[in-house]
Amino acid sequence: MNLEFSDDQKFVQKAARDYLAEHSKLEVCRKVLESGQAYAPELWKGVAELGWLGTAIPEQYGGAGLGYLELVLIAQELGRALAPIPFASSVYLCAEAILQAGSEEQKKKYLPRLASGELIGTFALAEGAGDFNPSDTTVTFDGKAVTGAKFPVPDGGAAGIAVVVAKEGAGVSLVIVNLDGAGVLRANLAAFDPSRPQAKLEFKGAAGDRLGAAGQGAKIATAVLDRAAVLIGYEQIGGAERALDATRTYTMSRFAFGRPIASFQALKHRMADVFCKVQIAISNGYWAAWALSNGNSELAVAAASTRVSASDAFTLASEELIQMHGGVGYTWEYDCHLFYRRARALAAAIGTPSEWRDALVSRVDAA
Amino acid sequence: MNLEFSDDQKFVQKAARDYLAEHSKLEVCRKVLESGQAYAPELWKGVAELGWLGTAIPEQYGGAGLGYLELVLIAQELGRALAPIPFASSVYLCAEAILQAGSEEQKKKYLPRLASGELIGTFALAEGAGDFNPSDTTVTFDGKAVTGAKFPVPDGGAAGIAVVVAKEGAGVSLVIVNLDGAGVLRANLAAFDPSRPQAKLEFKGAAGDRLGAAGQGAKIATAVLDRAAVLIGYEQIGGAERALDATRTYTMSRFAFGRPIASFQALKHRMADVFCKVQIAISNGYWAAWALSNGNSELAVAAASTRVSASDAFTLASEELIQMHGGVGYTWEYDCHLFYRRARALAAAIGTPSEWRDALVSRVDAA
Amino acid sequence: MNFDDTPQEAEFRAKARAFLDQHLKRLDPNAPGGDEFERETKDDIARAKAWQAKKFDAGWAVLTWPKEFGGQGLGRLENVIFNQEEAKYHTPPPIYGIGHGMLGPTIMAHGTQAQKDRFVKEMARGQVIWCQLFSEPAAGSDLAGLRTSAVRDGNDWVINGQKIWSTGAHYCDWGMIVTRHDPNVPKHDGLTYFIIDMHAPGVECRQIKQINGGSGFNEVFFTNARVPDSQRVGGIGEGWKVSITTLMNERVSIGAGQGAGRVKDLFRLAKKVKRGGKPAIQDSAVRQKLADFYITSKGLQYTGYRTLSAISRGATPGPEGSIGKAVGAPLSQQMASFASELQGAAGGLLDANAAPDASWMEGYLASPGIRIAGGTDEVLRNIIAERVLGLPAEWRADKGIAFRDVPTGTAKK
Amino acid sequence: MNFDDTPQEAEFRAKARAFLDQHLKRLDPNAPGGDEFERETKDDIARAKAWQAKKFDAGWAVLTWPKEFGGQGLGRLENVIFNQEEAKYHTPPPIYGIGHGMLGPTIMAHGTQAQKDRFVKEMARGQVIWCQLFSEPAAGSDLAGLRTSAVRDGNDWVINGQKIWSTGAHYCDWGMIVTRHDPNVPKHDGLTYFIIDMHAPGVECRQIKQINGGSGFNEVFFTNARVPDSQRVGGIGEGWKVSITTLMNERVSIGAGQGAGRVKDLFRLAKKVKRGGKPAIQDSAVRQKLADFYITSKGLQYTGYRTLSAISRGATPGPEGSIGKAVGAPLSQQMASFASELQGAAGGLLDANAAPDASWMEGYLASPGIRIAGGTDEVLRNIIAERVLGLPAEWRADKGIAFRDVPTGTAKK
Repeated sequence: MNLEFSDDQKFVQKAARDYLAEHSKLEVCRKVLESGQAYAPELWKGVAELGWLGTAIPEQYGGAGLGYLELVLIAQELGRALAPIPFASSVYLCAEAILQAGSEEQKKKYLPRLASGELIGTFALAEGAGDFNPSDTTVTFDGKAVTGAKFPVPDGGAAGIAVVVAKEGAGVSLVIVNLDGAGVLRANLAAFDPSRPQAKLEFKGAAGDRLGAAGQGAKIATAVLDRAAVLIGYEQIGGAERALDATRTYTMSRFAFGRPIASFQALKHRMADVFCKVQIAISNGYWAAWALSNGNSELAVAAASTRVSASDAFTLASEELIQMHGGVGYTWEYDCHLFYRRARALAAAIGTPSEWRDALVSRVDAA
Repeated sequence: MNLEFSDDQKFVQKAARDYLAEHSKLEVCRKVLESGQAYAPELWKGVAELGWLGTAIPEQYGGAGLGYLELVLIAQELGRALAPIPFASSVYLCAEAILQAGSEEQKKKYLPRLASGELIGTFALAEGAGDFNPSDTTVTFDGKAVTGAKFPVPDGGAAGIAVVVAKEGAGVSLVIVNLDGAGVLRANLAAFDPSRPQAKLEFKGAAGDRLGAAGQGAKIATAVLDRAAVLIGYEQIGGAERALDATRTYTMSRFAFGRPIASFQALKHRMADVFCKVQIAISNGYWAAWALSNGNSELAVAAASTRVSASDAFTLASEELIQMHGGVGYTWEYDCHLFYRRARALAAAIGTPSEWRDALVSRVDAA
Repeated sequence: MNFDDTPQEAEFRAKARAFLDQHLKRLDPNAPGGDEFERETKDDIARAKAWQAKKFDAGWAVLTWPKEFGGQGLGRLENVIFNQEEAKYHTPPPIYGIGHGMLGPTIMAHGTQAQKDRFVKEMARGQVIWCQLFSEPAAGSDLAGLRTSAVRDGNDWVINGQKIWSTGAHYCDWGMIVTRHDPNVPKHDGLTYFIIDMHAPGVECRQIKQINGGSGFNEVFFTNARVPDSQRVGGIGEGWKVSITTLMNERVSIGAGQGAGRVKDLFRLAKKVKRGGKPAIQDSAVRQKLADFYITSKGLQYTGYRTLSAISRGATPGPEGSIGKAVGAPLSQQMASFASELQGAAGGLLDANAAPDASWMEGYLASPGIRIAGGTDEVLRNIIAERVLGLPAEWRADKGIAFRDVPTGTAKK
Repeated sequence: MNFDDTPQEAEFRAKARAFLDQHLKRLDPNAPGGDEFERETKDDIARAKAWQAKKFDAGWAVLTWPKEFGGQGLGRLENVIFNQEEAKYHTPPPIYGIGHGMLGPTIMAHGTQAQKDRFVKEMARGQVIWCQLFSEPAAGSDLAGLRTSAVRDGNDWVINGQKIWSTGAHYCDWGMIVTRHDPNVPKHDGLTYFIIDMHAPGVECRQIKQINGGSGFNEVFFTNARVPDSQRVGGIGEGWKVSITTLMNERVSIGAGQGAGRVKDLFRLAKKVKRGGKPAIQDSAVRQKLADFYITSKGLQYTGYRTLSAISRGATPGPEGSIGKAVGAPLSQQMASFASELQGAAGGLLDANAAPDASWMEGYLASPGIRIAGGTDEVLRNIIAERVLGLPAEWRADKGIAFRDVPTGTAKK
């Protein structure tokens, strides 16, 4: 048993943290949030040049051929920096789907461009409100064309391709759609976290290229979402760690009644509770990262555990971040709300924690 | 609008509190708990002589002909005193069932003896574990005799009669059974709170006297349980108030690090949270007591609200009572566990809070 | 014990409704409420003033105030009944809460006869609007730590410093401000309270943008702003005592204000969205949450009524009023969070056209402010612990020493 | 990163299992575990000693201790592997945790060579049993507030006072005690640490009955009990430093100990009992709870393993170990409470014949002790806040003053 990342992996993380500390300051996130930009292009270009987009993509498809233990640590740093780029949509979801289910030809066609960042991909799953089961999809694929609407789709405005969950005959298939092609209407939606934009995609007979076997879509989607749950979980962990750190720093410097407010026991105990929640998430994350990196069957349970604990940790940490800042924490000017927005956005992505809890019980019970 | 009890009602409460402070000290509860007695006979005799058992029973049936606003306040004091007597089983459940559904003859036959305390009654609903829906009963009534087992039955060892929920043909009926008669086997069960004993009743063709119309049992039982939920809720409120008060008193006198531990903010905030929970329960209790006393249709929702909030308040208050006492709170010698036991026992009675939450949503939705 | 109106109350309610029917349009009871942004346009303010004048002239304004001050000398109960009814109609944004709920009563309690005559009745009719100038960047929960200075100069006082979180200051005509006239005595002893003209030279408002995009609060800067001594409320050094009156009234209005919240809307949402293929309201986990929210909300509502009922029988409003906000504020965040999650992926949107009910996500953005403004969760728990339960006060590093010597940590920064 | 055994670890695990198979009966993996009462009969103790001797003689005792002290000089990892395997068998009650986990390491760290030679190896074989004598009625969370006095008399020290919460003291042969040799200096400076013979005159044990009926703890009274100075551990006045060593080891053992808890049993129960006519595990609300319990338990288990993994690579056990108990102790109460409610009316019983799984109600009675013993929830949160997050320490009313002058409130009582 060895529950530590290797020195090489820690080096990758350190490098990522240093790079983002310089090139993804919170002003960068705020600029996207306030300007309505789709993402921060310089930062996207930067991480692409560093090869982060292809971290887990094999070299023959233009990737770095590193592994998921490296990718999760990069994800943790992107989360810590609240990086305003379509990394999750393009790498954890779209590229992973193609890696998992793509034909050799599809891999050759898409992965190099996704790895280089010239192409941005996303994953079109949800269809409006409530929980969503792929087999409930009302979007159809007739073998050639896709028809129907998907929303919200993360980075649906910026993406060049989307992997779409659609009905094909009686079953469900995944279909790659070129979003710049004919028969695709896009509309940006007002997002809770404008630094991670959402869009509505309407397909009116848009040309589609099936990904994986017909009728296997639900199965593949589940596998892809499990993998994304781990990677997004690490982004949430990074965000939660930073939110707690910012809470700590502020409460130590803010004085009331002649004392730093961090010396008030009620706040101390609540910060301790946040710390514990973050540690629980990290430990589940280690488990899931290991299972992801070596294809262990425990991934199904570990991914759900990570998804839930990381969502809870980031949500609590961001709520306490504002609360312990008091009035200024509620101002647009301070950065607290950037964390609060990101926490909600990530908790709403790829299925809510409640859905994952429910799934976890079935998976544990089946194991 | 007037959300206050009348001076007369407050006088009844004050008298009850004073009497119990003298005759139902915690030693009385402890004695029953440690001795395996069914209840404290002197105390039972005393409250009977004071007419409490008949508080809400009309005078023509030997009651005091007061109302439910008086009865809830007596219940609150019995709860505060952790009185070790079968008051709830005999008064809130058995007598209420007969009042609600009994024939004139049955009322004449049973109510005076229940009011005088010479007869102890109970209500036999549960059949083992899990939640319980009257229509799931496996106990049968053929119009004359009752067959099957009920457990746990509160005060099933001490009671002279039980109102039994049983299948009659396709429907469910309530049946009064003389527990001292032939065909009744009783076995005491080890209770979480031995000051409120539980028993298993086995009926082997025991003679039964139907209460209310055949097939109306489920409907009547629901009405009886709603009323009992309010009255037991007031016992829980009384217990919670005292638990908080004892926590307050102890933490003010216990010193650590040169300060009373009540001056540590983490404990202060948690005691404030307990106080708020108790107040929420009290406010719901007022609502339910009013609805109960004037037969208002809001009783269905108000009773469920009281049942849940009072259970939660007493549970939290009793857990914090032990926790804030530290080590001594975990000793048999200290009285903390008497509250902890009673809180669990009352929460497990007449349906769990979870069941009542579920019922509340249906009722609100229907309203 | 009676949760229904007495005949007199019912009659009063009917009269109120009759008046409101004449002038306002009823709300659709089935339309979700939603948390409003604090964005009062000039036009909103004008409409609010017009409506207040109508109420005043018809005898429906500041009902609890004495007749001499333009009120009706009615009890808090009648006031609540009127508010309950008014809440069923489309009205301009409420901009008089602070003036009528807190500042007016403070002047009535501590002001000179001249101040009462000059200001209170005018305030009642609402053609001039008042704001509160208490909090400062370095004095929030620790209000008495405020630094805005007042220096005597002849018959005037010269005010310098900065206030923050002043609701509506940017459209207000008058403000009530607590200042420090003497930093050389312990902090509570060096405070003095004034009425200040918001249009006076040296008074500058800057709206604060909130995380939800609203900007109901202001920073207010004072640069040699002059206030005549005749506008001093209470004695020199009595500023803390006077402020307490203001804050106690705040607690009462808030305490009564919170409550049932938006539970109805939440049930409505749970019927609209699906969980596991069925309407979410049929999902057992959702039902457990709905029940808890309902029960807590009802409990808060009736806790407020209990206080009210006691007050209407002559009891003085006590610290119990804090329960409403102590529980209600976090509850509003928990409900908004739950309702957002109920909407699944759409819970990550603020888009009314794409989400079943985006007002919940707006509410999730607004709720942190509710937990902070007008007394943080922490302050309210301290009040309940110390003033209701009588637990020992927190140790004080600033006790009995001159304000100027109180540690501020600025050295550390 | 590897959650599986390395080949060496797997081999070690196999060897351990082979040894255990020879001597013990395997537990039925599907039988619910249940919280055991602390009721060690004379017979239990005898069996425990016999088993410990067997382990010692076969080289499976105190694996992490150096060979010279009867250990095997193995790492914590091997130790955990052995414990994991041993936990799968029927064993006598564990009575060596304190001696082997805390006291032995303390002697090894601070004892004289003579003390090490005399006591440590003997302790390893477990034919004599050791207890810890730290807490006092007026010194629980505030351990350094202890009052039991030690007065020098020739080559002896004379001990007077009372200790409490001493696990197993009634069947122990030796104890390690912290005393106050000087009340005239600040409280941490006046403490001295000794090894004491529990059979010596003037030492009297009285078992404490717990709320769950168990009585594993004792009050221990000292009346002019004499201890030779040769049994002093560490210097005069170094008692606090030595105690910290003991307590740090406690934290590590507990930290690793907590974790996965009884989640499996909870799933089992949820299949057995019904909710709404179906097995409770199919109920959405039940599933949400099961998931949270599972996730927190797994998170704690792996948090313990992370610490372990770091230690096995040479890191020194830090305050992070507190997470296991800070989260695990309340979790055990929440799980027991939930499992009791799952059993409906039967959740009000302690009757194994009438309830589907009465061990949960037993557990609900035991769990308050878990939240208190060996560091309360509050102490652990303070440790995390101050020692992990580096937040400022609580203000201290007892700082820098002679112990005898520290306020005790006894006047108030």
